Amino acid sequence: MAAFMSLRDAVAQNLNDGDTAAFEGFTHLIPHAAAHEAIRQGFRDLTLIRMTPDLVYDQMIGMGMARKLVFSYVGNPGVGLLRRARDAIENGWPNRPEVEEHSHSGMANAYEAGAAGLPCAIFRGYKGAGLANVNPNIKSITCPFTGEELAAIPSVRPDVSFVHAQKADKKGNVLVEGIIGIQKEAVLAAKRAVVTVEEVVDDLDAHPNLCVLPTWTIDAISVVPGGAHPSYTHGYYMRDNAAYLEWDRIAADRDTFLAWMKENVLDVGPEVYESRIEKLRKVS
Amino acid sequence: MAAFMSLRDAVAQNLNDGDTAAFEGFTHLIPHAAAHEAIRQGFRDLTLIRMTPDLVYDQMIGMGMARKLVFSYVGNPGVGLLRRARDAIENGWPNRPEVEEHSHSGMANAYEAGAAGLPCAIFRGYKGAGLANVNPNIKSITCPFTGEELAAIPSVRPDVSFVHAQKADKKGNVLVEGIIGIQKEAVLAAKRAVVTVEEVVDDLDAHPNLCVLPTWTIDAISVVPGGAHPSYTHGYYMRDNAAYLEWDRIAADRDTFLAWMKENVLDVGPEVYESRIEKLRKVS
Amino acid sequence: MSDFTPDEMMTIAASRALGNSDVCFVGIGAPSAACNVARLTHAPDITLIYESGTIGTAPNVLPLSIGDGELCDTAVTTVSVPEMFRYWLMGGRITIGFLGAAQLDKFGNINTTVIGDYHHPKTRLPGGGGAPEIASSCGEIYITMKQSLRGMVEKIDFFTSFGHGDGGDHRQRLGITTKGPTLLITDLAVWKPDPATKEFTVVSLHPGVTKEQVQATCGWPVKFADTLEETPAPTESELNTLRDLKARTEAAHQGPKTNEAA
Amino acid sequence: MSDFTPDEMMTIAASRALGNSDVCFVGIGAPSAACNVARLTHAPDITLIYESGTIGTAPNVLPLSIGDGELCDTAVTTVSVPEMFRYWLMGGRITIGFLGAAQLDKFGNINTTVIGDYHHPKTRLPGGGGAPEIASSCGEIYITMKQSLRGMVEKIDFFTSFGHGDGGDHRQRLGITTKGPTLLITDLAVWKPDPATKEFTVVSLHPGVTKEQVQATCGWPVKFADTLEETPAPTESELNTLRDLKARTEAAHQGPKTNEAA
Repeated sequence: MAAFMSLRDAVAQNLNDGDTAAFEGFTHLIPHAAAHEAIRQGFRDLTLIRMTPDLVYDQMIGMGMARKLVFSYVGNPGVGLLRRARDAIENGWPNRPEVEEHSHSGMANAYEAGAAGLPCAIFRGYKGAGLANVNPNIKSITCPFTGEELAAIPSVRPDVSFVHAQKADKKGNVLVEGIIGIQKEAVLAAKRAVVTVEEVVDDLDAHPNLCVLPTWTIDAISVVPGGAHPSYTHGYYMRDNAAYLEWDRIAADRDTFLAWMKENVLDVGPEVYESRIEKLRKVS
Repeated sequence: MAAFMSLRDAVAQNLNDGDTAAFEGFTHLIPHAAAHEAIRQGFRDLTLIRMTPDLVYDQMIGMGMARKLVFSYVGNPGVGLLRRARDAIENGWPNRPEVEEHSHSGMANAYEAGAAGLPCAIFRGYKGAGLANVNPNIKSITCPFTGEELAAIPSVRPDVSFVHAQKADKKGNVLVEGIIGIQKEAVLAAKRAVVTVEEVVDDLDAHPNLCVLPTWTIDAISVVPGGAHPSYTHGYYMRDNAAYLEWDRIAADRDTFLAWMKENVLDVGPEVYESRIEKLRKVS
Repeated sequence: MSDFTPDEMMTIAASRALGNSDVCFVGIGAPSAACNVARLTHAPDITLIYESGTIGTAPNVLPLSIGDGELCDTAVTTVSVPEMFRYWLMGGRITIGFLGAAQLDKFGNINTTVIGDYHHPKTRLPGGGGAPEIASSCGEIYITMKQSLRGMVEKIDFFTSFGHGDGGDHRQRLGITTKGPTLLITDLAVWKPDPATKEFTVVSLHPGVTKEQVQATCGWPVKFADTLEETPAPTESELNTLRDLKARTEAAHQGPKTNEAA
Repeated sequence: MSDFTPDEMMTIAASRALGNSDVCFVGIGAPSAACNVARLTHAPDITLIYESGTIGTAPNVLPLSIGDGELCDTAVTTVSVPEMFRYWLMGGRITIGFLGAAQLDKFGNINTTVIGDYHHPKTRLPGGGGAPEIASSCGEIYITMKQSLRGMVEKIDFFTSFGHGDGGDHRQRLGITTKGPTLLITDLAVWKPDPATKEFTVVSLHPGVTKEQVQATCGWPVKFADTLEETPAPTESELNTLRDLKARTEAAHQGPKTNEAA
């Protein structure tokens, strides 16, 4: 059963130095508040898994928390490059994380296989692609019926996954809606799962076929209104596209980055997100 | 784009003697009307794929349409054996269809792999199970990362799939809700897809994460109210459990069966289903 | 309370083996009744999953099939069948799988596929359905069946689902990491596998049942535990809950009369 | 109508290559604009799919990311990312995949991964995202990019996605059954692969563009078709549609001012 607790406790109890951790959300529902709490608690040597590392991992990488990155797109979607990730990979600042790179199809299949308890994902992929030459975790198997060669990669099985979602009911069942991405797979593939939600309601009152994570699949739930900002929560507030554009400037310079992190992450707490989304709330 | 047409035309244009055909619906939404139309049109030499053959395939088998059966549970759910299927397999009446038997997990994975365009499904299954010894289509592959042996079976790729669903919009987008089973996979795995629906509406007005089959994944749509009877359509009418219990008596005897088929299938048309569900409609 | 049938005792004994934190993969028949009696008595928070994709369901009447609408109406969520078998069963999320059997041997191996030769069966049974992977993927397996010489046999005709194979560490040797059958509840007794040999051993006789009755309806020489318990008789509350459930179910399954045979 | 930019010409030329029955896997940037211009002009029934899982979407403004809420709000259905890549992309449901490139060679091979050595990159680019399987699973691939000597190179630094490899039947030899790049639309010209060698060949110059300009901004010796067409200039309707879309988009992306930097 999921336990409701403060974000500070949820992160402290479920993340450890050296863990393999996924903070997931495919553009939508990125768990920024949880990642910032992890930054404040100063974890080190993490293997960070995320399809699209974008801002949240740029920040964690820039703060020196990453020993290894597993990803399929290390960019600021629609804006350009991730400057802290680049600085780490190209120049080793503040350290040089190991890189395991896949395609989106590879990562999606690897999460799916992880949720299914399988050791590997099998799919048609990487044909003629250079990643197969530089990533030793891209292998192949032969279909025993047709002889076709299919790609095989290890499944993703994080020690802990963090996701953001719309809401939980009082028992801790969680509803995810809109662009559901790989929220369900990230939770089910992980040994431990932490969910931040916008609110707690008496009853989810959700259509039976929506994406609901039963309470017994989750370890901890923290209520953090605005906890996805500058990503968004469908039905609650819009994506802060301006912040994504602005990040490009902040991350371009190490000192500017560090100053920004101190002011906006290290010196604040989970209560700030609600104020950040005030102007982004949907008028309904 | 899906074309709206009569059930007679939809079946005539999409099913052929010798085809591999799936009439799917996992207890819910079984396309009885479509199967009965296929019976009336007298197709032969079909390879019939269905996880749970139950009444609809018992009838097709008893009418001598099946050259081969691919399934994972050949029973009348909650009632017992399928007497026409038994008579065919045990006594060759009216013919002795070839049998390819899987587990539910195998069939579900095989449909999933078919929808994904893969030649085979890979999963953890059949460990110690006798089916692996009698079904040459159950093979294995070795995970290239852990060395674990995993089951491999061919994906399901029917020539044509028939499913029943709640409703279509005027463009032919189809909504499936409730126990969605493998309706989506059956349609996406098939070369051609025919859908019967309870009704056509202007706008599905469905939550974005519900199971919707876009019009361009479907070949033909026929409006057949009650078309799942004695199975059910969630939100429209209940399962006719009494009919499932009654079938056990009808199917027990060859002559009773044939007389019942003449009276209730051969001599009627798709318009009868609506009257059969009159007493089963939900009071809302 | 002494006025109960062996069948009722079986279902109630099975229900007692279930707890609030269990996640059960439920089959039809006695398992479904046992799971729902548990839910309606001592384990209100138990999670019941039917292979039709309904997770956390709480039906008011027992479903006739594993896909009745009632299961979806009352579920926490309803997923596709591929997802059910991939994420929930194969993903290792189920603590207890409930299986019945047409034939059972003393090591908990089950046949529901054929009587006779597979390719030329004397009786073609429905087959495994979910059973082969339920048997290997669930944390542990509970089996319920009525005792009979035809059902409890020295050698089953077909291995629909694997229990402990030839006994001992046979599961581990096949690379199966789950516990397999840990409990057999019949209409006469409660059985548990011997820790070493894995042969089912009677640990408790239902009220009024003798060792001789158990042996007379079992096709292998029965082993009894040194200290044999008596299964507590159904309480009034358990029995009322089960009977009410069955009465509601029977009424519902007759359904409204339709104007066609089927 | 002569008052248009090369960038506008590129987007509009790309939009014309799309039809009502196409199912397009849309990337961000020029492809997204082209697909939506097609939808708003001659191909109202085109199906646009973004890799975030939104199928049949019809955004009023162009998304900044592939996962903006607008895409979901207007979609026929929104599926999970694993389903998107398994059933819809790998399942062969997409007729046209749109790709951009940081580096492109004459056989339509694309690099968006690194400049320099992969393990010690001079510039670490975002990487492939969906591109490796878009390139192999979609029926055909359209590429859009602005011409430059840095971008259109003799030899790309990394094969993010496979086009025609070394040309000829290289795709077939790798067991890839789809057509690969069949169209390249730049800010200066329309290119199609030679039927035999698969080398991209200029088939149409945009209005006012010379062969010399095309060659001056391309790092390989350019082949021109024997009969070279002139790309029809954007119509007023096309141009207005594109400009309105961009204006709506720009306004939306600035967003309401928030009281925090990010």
